Amino acid sequence: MINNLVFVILFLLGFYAILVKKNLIKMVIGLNIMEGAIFYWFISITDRGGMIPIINGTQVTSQMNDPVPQALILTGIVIGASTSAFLLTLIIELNKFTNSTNPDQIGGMIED
Amino acid sequence: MIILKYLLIIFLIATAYLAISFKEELISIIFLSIFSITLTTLYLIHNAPDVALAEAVIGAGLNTAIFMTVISQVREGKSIFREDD
Amino acid sequence: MSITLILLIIVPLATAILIPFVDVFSNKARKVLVGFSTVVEFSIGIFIILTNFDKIIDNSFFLTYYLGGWIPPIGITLSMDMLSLFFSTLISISLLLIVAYSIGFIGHHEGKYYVLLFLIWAAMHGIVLTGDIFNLDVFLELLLITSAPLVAFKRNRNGTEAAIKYMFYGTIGGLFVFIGVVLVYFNLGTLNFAHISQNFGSLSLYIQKTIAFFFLIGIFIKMGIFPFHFWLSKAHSACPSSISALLSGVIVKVYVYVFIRLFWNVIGFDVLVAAGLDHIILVIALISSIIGHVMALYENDIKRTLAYSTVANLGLIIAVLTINTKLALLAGLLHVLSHLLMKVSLFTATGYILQFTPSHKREDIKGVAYKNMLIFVGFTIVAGGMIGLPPMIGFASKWYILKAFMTDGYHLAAIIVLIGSIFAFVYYIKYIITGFKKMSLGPPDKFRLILTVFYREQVVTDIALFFVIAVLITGIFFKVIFGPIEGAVEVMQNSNFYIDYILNI
Amino acid sequence: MSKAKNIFKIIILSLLGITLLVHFNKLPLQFEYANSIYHHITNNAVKETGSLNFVTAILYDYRAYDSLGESTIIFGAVSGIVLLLSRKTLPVSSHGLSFIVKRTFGMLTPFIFLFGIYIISHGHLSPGGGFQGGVILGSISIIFSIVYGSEFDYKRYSPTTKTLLETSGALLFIGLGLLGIVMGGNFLVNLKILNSGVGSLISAGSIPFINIGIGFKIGAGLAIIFYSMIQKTFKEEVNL
Repeated sequence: MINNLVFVILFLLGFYAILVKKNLIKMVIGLNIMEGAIFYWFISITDRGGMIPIINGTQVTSQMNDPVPQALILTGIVIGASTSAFLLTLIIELNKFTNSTNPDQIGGMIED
Repeated sequence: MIILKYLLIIFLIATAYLAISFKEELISIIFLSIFSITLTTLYLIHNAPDVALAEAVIGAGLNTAIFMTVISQVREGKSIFREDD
Repeated sequence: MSITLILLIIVPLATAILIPFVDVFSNKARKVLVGFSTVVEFSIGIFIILTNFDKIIDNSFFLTYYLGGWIPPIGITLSMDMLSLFFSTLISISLLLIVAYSIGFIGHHEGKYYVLLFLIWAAMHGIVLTGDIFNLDVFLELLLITSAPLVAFKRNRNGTEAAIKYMFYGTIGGLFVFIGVVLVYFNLGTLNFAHISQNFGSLSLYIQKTIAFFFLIGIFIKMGIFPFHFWLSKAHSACPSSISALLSGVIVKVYVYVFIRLFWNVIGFDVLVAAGLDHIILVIALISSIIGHVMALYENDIKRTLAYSTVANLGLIIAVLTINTKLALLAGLLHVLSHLLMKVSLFTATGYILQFTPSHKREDIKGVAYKNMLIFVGFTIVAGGMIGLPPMIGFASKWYILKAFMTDGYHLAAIIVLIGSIFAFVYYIKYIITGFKKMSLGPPDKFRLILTVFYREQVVTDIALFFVIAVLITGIFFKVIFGPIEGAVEVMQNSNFYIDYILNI
Repeated sequence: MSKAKNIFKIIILSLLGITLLVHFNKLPLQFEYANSIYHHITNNAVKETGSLNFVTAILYDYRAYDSLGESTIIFGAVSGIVLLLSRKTLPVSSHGLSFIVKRTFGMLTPFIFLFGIYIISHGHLSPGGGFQGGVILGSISIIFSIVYGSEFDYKRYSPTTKTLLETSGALLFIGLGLLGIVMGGNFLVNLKILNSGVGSLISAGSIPFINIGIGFKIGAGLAIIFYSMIQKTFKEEVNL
């Protein structure tokens, strides 16, 4: 129950930053917070309170945490890092033309 | 361990909110990296060491470095204005 | 267990990785590599069709490939059935010609352009062939992050703005799809398409609706349907014409494939019907179609008009698919094919035309027909096809869409399609008339900076004309294409055929 | 006007939040394991792949194709960034930090490099793997261009060596995949080539080599990203 609450709060904080903030870099920060929220939510709901999924010694494999979500999230973190790195290069490029990082330069998110 | 977890969750939401609400970009980025570090410790509490290591290295390390370079260029503002080609 | 499936993905991937490697040594070798691997990739596609041509005829065509040797629910499986084959051949044909077109249009000095183009090719084949839901999400992300730099390829203000908006919308769409994957894994414990669709029914209806909702939102954001269509016209018009042909023609169709695969084979269309979502999707898609046509009417820039007509036609395809009768699915897939051919030919022709005009505005296209009459006549023919005039494929697909709507009693939808065609007629005629206006003294040719080299002009015009001829031929002999499309519809309608093949071997 | 717009957006978001919360609370509390692939992986991952760390077993053996897609995403991001930020102008060196920082990093860098190699090579034994170790190696080049100035970094690893490193990492990964086909298995099969007992350094078939391939690919890729980004900052100064 607490995990869903944390996820919803963080996810909407990030979404709010993207919709409302007047600075493109803040929007990318909001995006990172949304991604962090999803990853933490996925780990916390599939955490069975088991042990670390690495065998050193005689661990009983049935009491281990599920390794599959950890592998998915590892890939997700690297995807999130490369997308925000690329978005930030686009912001540098835009700054060369408009000398400001105001999302109104890109006509806002809702107008076309 | 449970108290630490709830404490960190409150800290997580606080850093996320602060990362968004500050006007100055530099402060937001510092809070974003604190957000990543709290996330790393939370992953450790949830017995997920690989994800914690990845989040620490990429979230706290790489993202902050890239955000800082972007800030240092964007804030200068005196970059050469190029006309559309 | 056919090796050709994995080769379809590895060959463009390896060329994309080798291009900077080869570029360090010699520029000449890169041109050879680009040409050679396009032909190899296309011939693999043809090889697959030829080797099991008999299976395609009697509808038992199915190829699988277990990556890493793991049996389906554990590892990742690649699977190709009639639906994937239909989309894979569409991708191979159009990509072969778009690479050739960009050799003429962009030229050879942009090494990184071809790296990204081949990565897009690998990502599209990766999406069309994959049988694993997280793998689908990874390749959707790969398709997004490799097409965004090409949107910003012109490095001017308009291109960078379009790319930023494209990336924001695409990443948020990707996040919603990832939430869907999380919910699927949390409730079912597996990631394989066949395994999910096998015991998707065991879930409570409430959770099925939530999963369907998240995948729907994610795909609609990426596809640019009504509430999220704000980025599509800017992104598809701010890039060089070869890329807007790729974006509007092919990448959007890959998202249609993902929509079909997810909601017919994996989640099952009856979940949408039970949740009452299919009528909502029909309404949203029709609104998106109207908005696309209306915005295209008010647009003054030729490429933005074509981008808005993509939004409109996409809404049409999704609307017709949600009726879910055999005829409707047939009409939808036929419209996917016809829209791809016509949109790519329109953009390739516009790319050639726009090098004579100072800007993309409508007034500047005045008298451009007399620069190269053949190309502009081709443009008019295909524009006629988009409206739905008889000899072109556009007429056949619109005819079947109307038939599908009428037989099922969706008269309002049929009227909307007709209104859309009338709007299309108006805004295409505006461009064609200005194109044919007599210019006393033609604009000085100082704008012809791109295609000065003779061979490049020849390549560009030939490919634009090839697509026009393709539109005409498929328009006349569209009965021939019905065979593979019916096979694809067959696969869509009974997904247990898909499950048996993957899980029971 | 914009205040009202913000309030409007906040209301919509909180409504969305409440519906999400209601939806998610209907989820079953305990993650039930009826037919989850988790059982198969935890029970016989050690037998099938030889790697003790199950997350690395999944990443580089059961779903190695995902990691191939993953490293292609980074390759796409790198070529996209270089395409946008590449300028033909002469790169100007950034003036590094103070002497003390330069001296301390002179001593620290070999240990960072050692730590990175440790994380990559012990991927299948302890937490970590190609991705995390690669980023650590990439951070060395980032530290060089901050502390010693990008010209020093240019001399140590010129962009061409970085491209060669990245491509060779990628080719190693794809080569191992194709080697699997040559040796009769499927693409990216786990070749049990040098299998000297579970738990030793070179033990989990082709997993350590895939780790090394991905490690160098990501390290070089991130170095290129950072170098082309930081290089832009100091071009302007020379013109003013």
